[in-house]
Amino acid sequence: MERKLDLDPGAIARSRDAAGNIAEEVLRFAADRTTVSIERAVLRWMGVEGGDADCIPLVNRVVDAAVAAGLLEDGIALPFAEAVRSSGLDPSGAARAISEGRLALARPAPGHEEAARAIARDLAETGSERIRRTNRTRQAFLDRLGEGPRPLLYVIVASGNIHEDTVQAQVCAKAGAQVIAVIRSTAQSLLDYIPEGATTEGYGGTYATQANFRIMRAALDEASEDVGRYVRQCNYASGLCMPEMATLGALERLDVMLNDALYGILFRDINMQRTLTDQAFSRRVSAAAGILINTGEDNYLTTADAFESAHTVLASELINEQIALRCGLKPWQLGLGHAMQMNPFREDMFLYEVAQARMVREIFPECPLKYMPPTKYMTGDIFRGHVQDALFSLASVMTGQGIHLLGMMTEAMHTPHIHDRTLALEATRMIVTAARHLEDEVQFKPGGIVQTRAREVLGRAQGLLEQVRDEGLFGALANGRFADIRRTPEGGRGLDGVLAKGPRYWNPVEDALDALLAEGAPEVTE
Amino acid sequence: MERKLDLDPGAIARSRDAAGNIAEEVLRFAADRTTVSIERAVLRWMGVEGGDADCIPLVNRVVDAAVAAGLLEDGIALPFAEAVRSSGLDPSGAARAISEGRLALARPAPGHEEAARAIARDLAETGSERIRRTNRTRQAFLDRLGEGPRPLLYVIVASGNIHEDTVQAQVCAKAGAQVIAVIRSTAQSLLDYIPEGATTEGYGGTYATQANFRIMRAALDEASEDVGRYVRQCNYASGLCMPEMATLGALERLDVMLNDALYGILFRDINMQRTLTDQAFSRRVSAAAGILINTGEDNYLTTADAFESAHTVLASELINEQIALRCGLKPWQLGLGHAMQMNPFREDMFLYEVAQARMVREIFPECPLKYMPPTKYMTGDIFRGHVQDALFSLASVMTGQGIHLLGMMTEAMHTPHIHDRTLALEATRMIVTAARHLEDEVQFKPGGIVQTRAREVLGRAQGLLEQVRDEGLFGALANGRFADIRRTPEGGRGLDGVLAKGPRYWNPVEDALDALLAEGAPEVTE
Amino acid sequence: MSSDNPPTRMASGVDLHAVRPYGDTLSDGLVQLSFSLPIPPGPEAREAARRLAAQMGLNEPQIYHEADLGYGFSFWILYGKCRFHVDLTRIVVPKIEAPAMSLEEINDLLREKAGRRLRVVGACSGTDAHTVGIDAILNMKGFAGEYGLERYPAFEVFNLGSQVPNEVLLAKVRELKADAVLVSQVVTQKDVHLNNLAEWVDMVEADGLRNDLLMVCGGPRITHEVALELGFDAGFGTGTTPRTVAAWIAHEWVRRHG
Amino acid sequence: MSSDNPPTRMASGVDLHAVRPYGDTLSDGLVQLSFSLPIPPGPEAREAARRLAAQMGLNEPQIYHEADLGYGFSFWILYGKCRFHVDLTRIVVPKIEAPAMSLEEINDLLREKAGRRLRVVGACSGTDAHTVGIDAILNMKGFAGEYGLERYPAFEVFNLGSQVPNEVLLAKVRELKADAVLVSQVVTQKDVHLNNLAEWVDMVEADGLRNDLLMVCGGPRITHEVALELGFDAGFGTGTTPRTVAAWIAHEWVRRHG
Ligand code: B12
Ligand code: B12
Ligand SMILES: Cc1ncc(COP(=O)(O)O)c(C=O)c1O
Ligand SMILES: Cc1ncc(COP(=O)(O)O)c(C=O)c1O
Repeated sequence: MERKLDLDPGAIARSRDAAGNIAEEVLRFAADRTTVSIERAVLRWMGVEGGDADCIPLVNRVVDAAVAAGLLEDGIALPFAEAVRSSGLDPSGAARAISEGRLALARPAPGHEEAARAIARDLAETGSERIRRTNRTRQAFLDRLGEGPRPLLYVIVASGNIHEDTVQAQVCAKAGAQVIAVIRSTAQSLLDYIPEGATTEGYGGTYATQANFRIMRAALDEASEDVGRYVRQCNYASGLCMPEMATLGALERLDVMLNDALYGILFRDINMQRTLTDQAFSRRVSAAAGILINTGEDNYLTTADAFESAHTVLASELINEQIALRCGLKPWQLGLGHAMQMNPFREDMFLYEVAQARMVREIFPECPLKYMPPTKYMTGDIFRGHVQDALFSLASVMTGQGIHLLGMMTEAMHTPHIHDRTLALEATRMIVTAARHLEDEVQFKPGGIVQTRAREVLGRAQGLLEQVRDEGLFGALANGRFADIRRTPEGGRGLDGVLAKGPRYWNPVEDALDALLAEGAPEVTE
Repeated sequence: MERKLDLDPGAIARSRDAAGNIAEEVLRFAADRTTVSIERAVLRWMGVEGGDADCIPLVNRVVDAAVAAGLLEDGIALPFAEAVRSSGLDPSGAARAISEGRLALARPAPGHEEAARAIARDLAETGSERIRRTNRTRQAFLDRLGEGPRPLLYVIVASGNIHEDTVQAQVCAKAGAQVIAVIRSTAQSLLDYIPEGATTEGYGGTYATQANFRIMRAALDEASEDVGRYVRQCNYASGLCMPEMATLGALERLDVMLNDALYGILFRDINMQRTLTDQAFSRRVSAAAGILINTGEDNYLTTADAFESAHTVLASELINEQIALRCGLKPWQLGLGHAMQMNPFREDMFLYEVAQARMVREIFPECPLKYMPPTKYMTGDIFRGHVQDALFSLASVMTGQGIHLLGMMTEAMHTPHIHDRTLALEATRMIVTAARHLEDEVQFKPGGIVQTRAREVLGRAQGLLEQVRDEGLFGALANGRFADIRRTPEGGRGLDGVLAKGPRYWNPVEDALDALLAEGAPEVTE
Repeated sequence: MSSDNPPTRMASGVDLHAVRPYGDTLSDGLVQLSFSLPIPPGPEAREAARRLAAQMGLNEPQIYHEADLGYGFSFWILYGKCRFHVDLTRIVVPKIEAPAMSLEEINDLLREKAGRRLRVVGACSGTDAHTVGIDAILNMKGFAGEYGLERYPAFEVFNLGSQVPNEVLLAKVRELKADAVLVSQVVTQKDVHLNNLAEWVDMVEADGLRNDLLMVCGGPRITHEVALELGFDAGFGTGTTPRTVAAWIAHEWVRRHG
Repeated sequence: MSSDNPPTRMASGVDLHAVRPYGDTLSDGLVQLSFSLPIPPGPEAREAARRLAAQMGLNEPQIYHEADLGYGFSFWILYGKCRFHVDLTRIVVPKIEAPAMSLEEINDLLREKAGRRLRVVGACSGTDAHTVGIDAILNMKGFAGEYGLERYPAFEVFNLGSQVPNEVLLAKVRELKADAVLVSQVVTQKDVHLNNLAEWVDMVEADGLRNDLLMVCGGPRITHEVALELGFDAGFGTGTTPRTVAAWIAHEWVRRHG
């Protein structure tokens, strides 16, 4: 990566160092804990699918039963495996039996413990095998079809109805989209369960369910063949069910997952202990499944000012990077988020935005990054909005971004109409082509506005990281260091789902993850 | 002007040299000739206004009478002054009398010749005085209000109805326009007279008439006060009445005039002898009146390919510059035309366009230049079009253009609707602000795509100019060197209006122009 | 046109009894239109697009752009001359009735008439997490250069934040003895905001609190008219500034209790 | 939908008897609209804009953008749900009848059936100077990768260039004994193209030449239907390529004379 900004390598190293310390503290905290959602994810990994008569997922029924029986602090795997062993049922059958009260959860009697553990390990291995297969399928698609040039063009669908979403996703694929994200319904991240089945009624998005994942995957596989290019599927490993979402993503061949505890803490008021613990597990799952994750720093600039707070984005990205690497994710899997969110009428804002975008690029040269379009200053003036998005596209190609989320001219109005995305994709493709080698061609005046701005932001990020290291991440969040929002360690939703691991805690899926990660996650390449 | 392209100064000098030779030959040709329109312009300068009962302009009636009487080759001034002298009427009265057959045109008898010449000189001086006054009024406006930063934002109005045009012009002024051009009705440039009075029925534009000039001037003066900024008025000194248009522009305080014989030859099939002769006179008028002229090289790229033919634009600009300077125009008065007309889907087209735009800027550092938006590849897709125009605006501010003609998203459809211009102005102002110092900030990779392209175009322009010098401009036009269009010296409209000057040719307006130019044209500054 | 919104200037020649869209000539009726159709492009689809435009009252509908979106969909951009007009002189619009007052005037008015701080509860209710709008009205920092209600000594503000279920909101309103409740709704897909707001009004009425409360809602798709229809006392849309809301609350409270 | 333009694929669930605009849900009817009004913005103007949209058949018209253009004008962007639909099964569109033929096939056909070169006269008529379109059809170089008619041995082409008055064109057509006349019209403001084309047809008919001539027109605002209405034999719009025109001339000439 050509160094165009004359950034101080020492400042980068010191910032990364501080972020590393912060990450370690967070992961130490998480290592001692488990959550209801992690344990449900373990069950999903081990093959439990489906819901009860009231559509409550079986994994919830089982984990609730374990909580009621005081068993969860030692992990769900062993009591559940014992239930499978004793009943002779398959995992879903056993789970159903438990949920219907026909089968009780209990620690295995000493004589059965080894057999139960073996079953648990087998089931975990079945999950691993499924994930290995999924990874191979993806790799085969990429080998055969490729996925087109960078930046990857990323659009969202969000009709609320999975069947409308698939149509629209295919239309996007034809127009050039390379990543299709299905936005979730407004309420979903606060649900402590994943709904079951194909859904047609969401608000501001479509429920993420295992069935919906499959339906969309099939539609995108079909579109991939039509357009001769593998089209990636994206969803959210966030909210109260983060670990389960990551697991479903791994099983159902999602390619990209938004995954960022900080987003949930700040923007969904999810308890930080809960979601940081969930995140550690989730990231290991994504690491093993060759899933690219996206972080949510772009969101900070929707509440805080993009000029004043640019350094908070960088600081958070470094923390996210350090956590992710320690969870086994590789740099190519880190779609760290940032965004072009300055007031478009601010003098020289284009220069500042270019400075910031290029700065992130140079600080994370091996990460694809996820560059988010203007949303905050978009208005009902669709014509002006289309131009704001054009400037964004130009900034993106000029600074060599890896993942380019398309701006919609109707951003301030509604989740996109079918042609909104096509128009956005056409405009972006035109700009990206017209300015193909602009990144290579353009240099910035030494000591000019761009270089100065980049250096300033880096300097402030370093300062902030050193402060956060001192306060601890929990303290920093309580002090409103990010997005101008304050959250306390005990506040927010989901704290009751966090458990300190008991002395006998055992989780074979963790071991399976270790094994998968030791095999080396597949490098997803063309 | 910072040199960002590493252009070869020798190549520039040699090109300018060849252009100078070409210009001299053209001006030598013109110096020996007059045209019906030049002579009508002389009458207008001398104060003749109005039309006959059939709305035929009196200046046409008088010149036609002179032609019929075999008097024109010696110039209209003397016989006309004699008519004024003998009748005791004012210029318009005398012209009316001539047109009604009540007064004959004739050479003055020897005894009256001096008196007639004195009258002619007086009338010419009255014209000069009016132009001096007009120049002072403009300068007073600029001193008091200024006209805002460069690039000057330039829009067209073209409803066909002068009264709708004024409303729309004022709306543009509010939205930030700094130059308002009234496009002429499709048929007008082929008319060998200027219609009379306020007009409400034009096609693709509004007739340019003296009354319409005044009506628009009043509306723009009002708007200038409203917005606290002097708003320039623009029209066309082109077509068969080029010299008269230039004269009316000078008298009615137009600030900018499109004036380019090559445009008329190539795109209106006007005879080259006629219009190059007309142009020499017209440019002297504009020079004296502090009018900024715009040339029409941008049009070449509507018929020829913008990548292949970029050098023809540069070559023609150098010829136009050399002719203009020799007619007394100062560099600040030369809004040489160029345009962004490449296929928007061509890879790296933005880089090529930036190269070309910057190249022109560096070759004509003191000229404001007139940068024209994409028109050729605009389609009915207004959303895409708006983005093409955004790229254009960015190229403009990135390369430091002086006059920026606004692209309209509805370019492929209709002359602009009232909000089309406001939307374009708002988008452009946003971009120009957001990228205010981009020109200063950006440097191009040495030997990269941009520099290489610029040097290539300059090289080819030099080659073409040397070829045109050898062929002569007439020959080059016959050989289709510009815009892929061939025109012969005898072809096209208006040749019958060209006369070799007689041995006794006399034109006091030429002397008045010499005097005005010797005084020094007012430098129009804030 | 009612007199409290005098036009800065009227275009000349306009017949206010028959106002029509304007392209470049008075009353030419020109409008631009775009939409997608769930049919592929082609001559018949073209005719279908034109007929739709014709049904919408466009004379001489012109198709300027036709695009194949793929998978059986097409996109259309049209222009035409709208044959309808509106009689502006007959339009009467309900408006928020509150004089423009400064921060000081509002405080003074309430100090005099109420003699205590009004208790204002705000929330982004239901599943909506878009707090920027309600924060803009309530937070000290304010919006567009105006301080928010927290800055007014006359108000005691309780900002409950995002995703507040109506039940929780109602309990809080009771507990805090609110004088005014400000509810924000930003997500509007499938009219989720209308349903949520209607439910809120029903709950407050069922609870017998309606008469003691100034009920306000806001958000980018809210208009005063919509708010009135839903049973609120006032509604505020895009671009609302805190002072407008403060003035309305003060004025309306005084009108009711003063 | 007539069969010679089969959709590549139909979206599922679409009722061809009632096709409606599509935003993000089948039959939601969503359309986008923009226009200016010759009145300043404000609550009454807002209501006027909404009423216009309602008259145009938009349910729940939403104003998303309202701008003051100044000098008494305002600009509006709206979305709404169109309550109209179109019965696609009842649409029958007149189409240019000509098989797709290659350059060679066209030449072969005419060599066999006409035994001579057809004389084709082209012009950009009236005051129109936009020759790029007619040149694209006639010039050797052609358009969009296809050669123009000059390249066809089967045609003898006379391109008269721009701004050719109808009188001059008629004289030329007589003089050259043209088999086909191709007229281009690009400027369309105030329907100048329609007037000019109608005049042309009248002149040709008055002159008694009509039956000997294939009369063709083209330009960005020309459709085959408009051309037929004006009395031409065919009309070609945006994106026409030379081969389509050549094929039509050959096919039609043979149909009449063969
Ligand atoms: C910022 C933002 C977010 C942030 C919110 C952060 C936060 N803490 O508020 C984040 C990133 C979290 C977010 C998330 C989502 N968002 Co969001 N978001 C936006 C965005 C970009 C800006 C909104 C904003 O802040 N506007 C600025 C404020 C000042 O304006 P305002 O809200 O209109 O408020 C003013 C007035 O309306 C009024 N007002 C507002 N409320 C009230 C209340 C009262 C009482 C009064 C008097 C006045 C008043 O006064 C304010 C000042 O003038 C918009 C797009 C856009 N440009 O509008 C999308 C948008 C609102 N989001 C949208 C969606 C769908 C979502 C998600 C649901 C997506 C998903 N499925 O994950 C999520 C989930 C959020 C949820 N559960 O509600 C959609 C809504 C579509 C629709 N119409 O239904 C939008 C329009 C984007 C889009 N085109 O898809 N979003
Ligand atoms: C190039 C151009 C010019 C050039 C023309 C050069 C030349 N020698 O042709 C110049 C610079 C001279 C010019 C001048 C003017 N122009 Co002009 N010009 C354009 C422009 C940018 C492109 C037109 C073009 O070349 N299109 C490409 C060709 C290939 O497309 P086409 O013409 O549609 O042709 C295709 C089909 O329609 C069809 N076809 C066309 N004709 C025929 C004929 C037959 C028989 C057949 C079978 C098919 C056929 O086949 C072609 C190939 O597919 C358009 C804007 C735009 N982007 O469309 C404005 C535009 C057409 N011009 C316009 C105007 C107003 C003018 C002027 C009148 C302005 C003025 N008052 O000075 C002048 C005067 C010209 C005149 N008297 O006609 C307006 C017309 C508005 C309207 N709808 O009435 C436009 C739309 C710009 C605008 N928005 O204002 N122009
Ligand atoms: C990192 C991240 N996670 C999650 C979400 C979406 O929120 P949820 O799906 O939890 O409602 C976003 C929203 O853009 C995000 O940026
Ligand atoms: C230099 C120049 N002169 C004249 C015109 C307009 O032509 P006319 O007014 O002669 O019809 C143009 C058109 O853009 C032009 O560029």
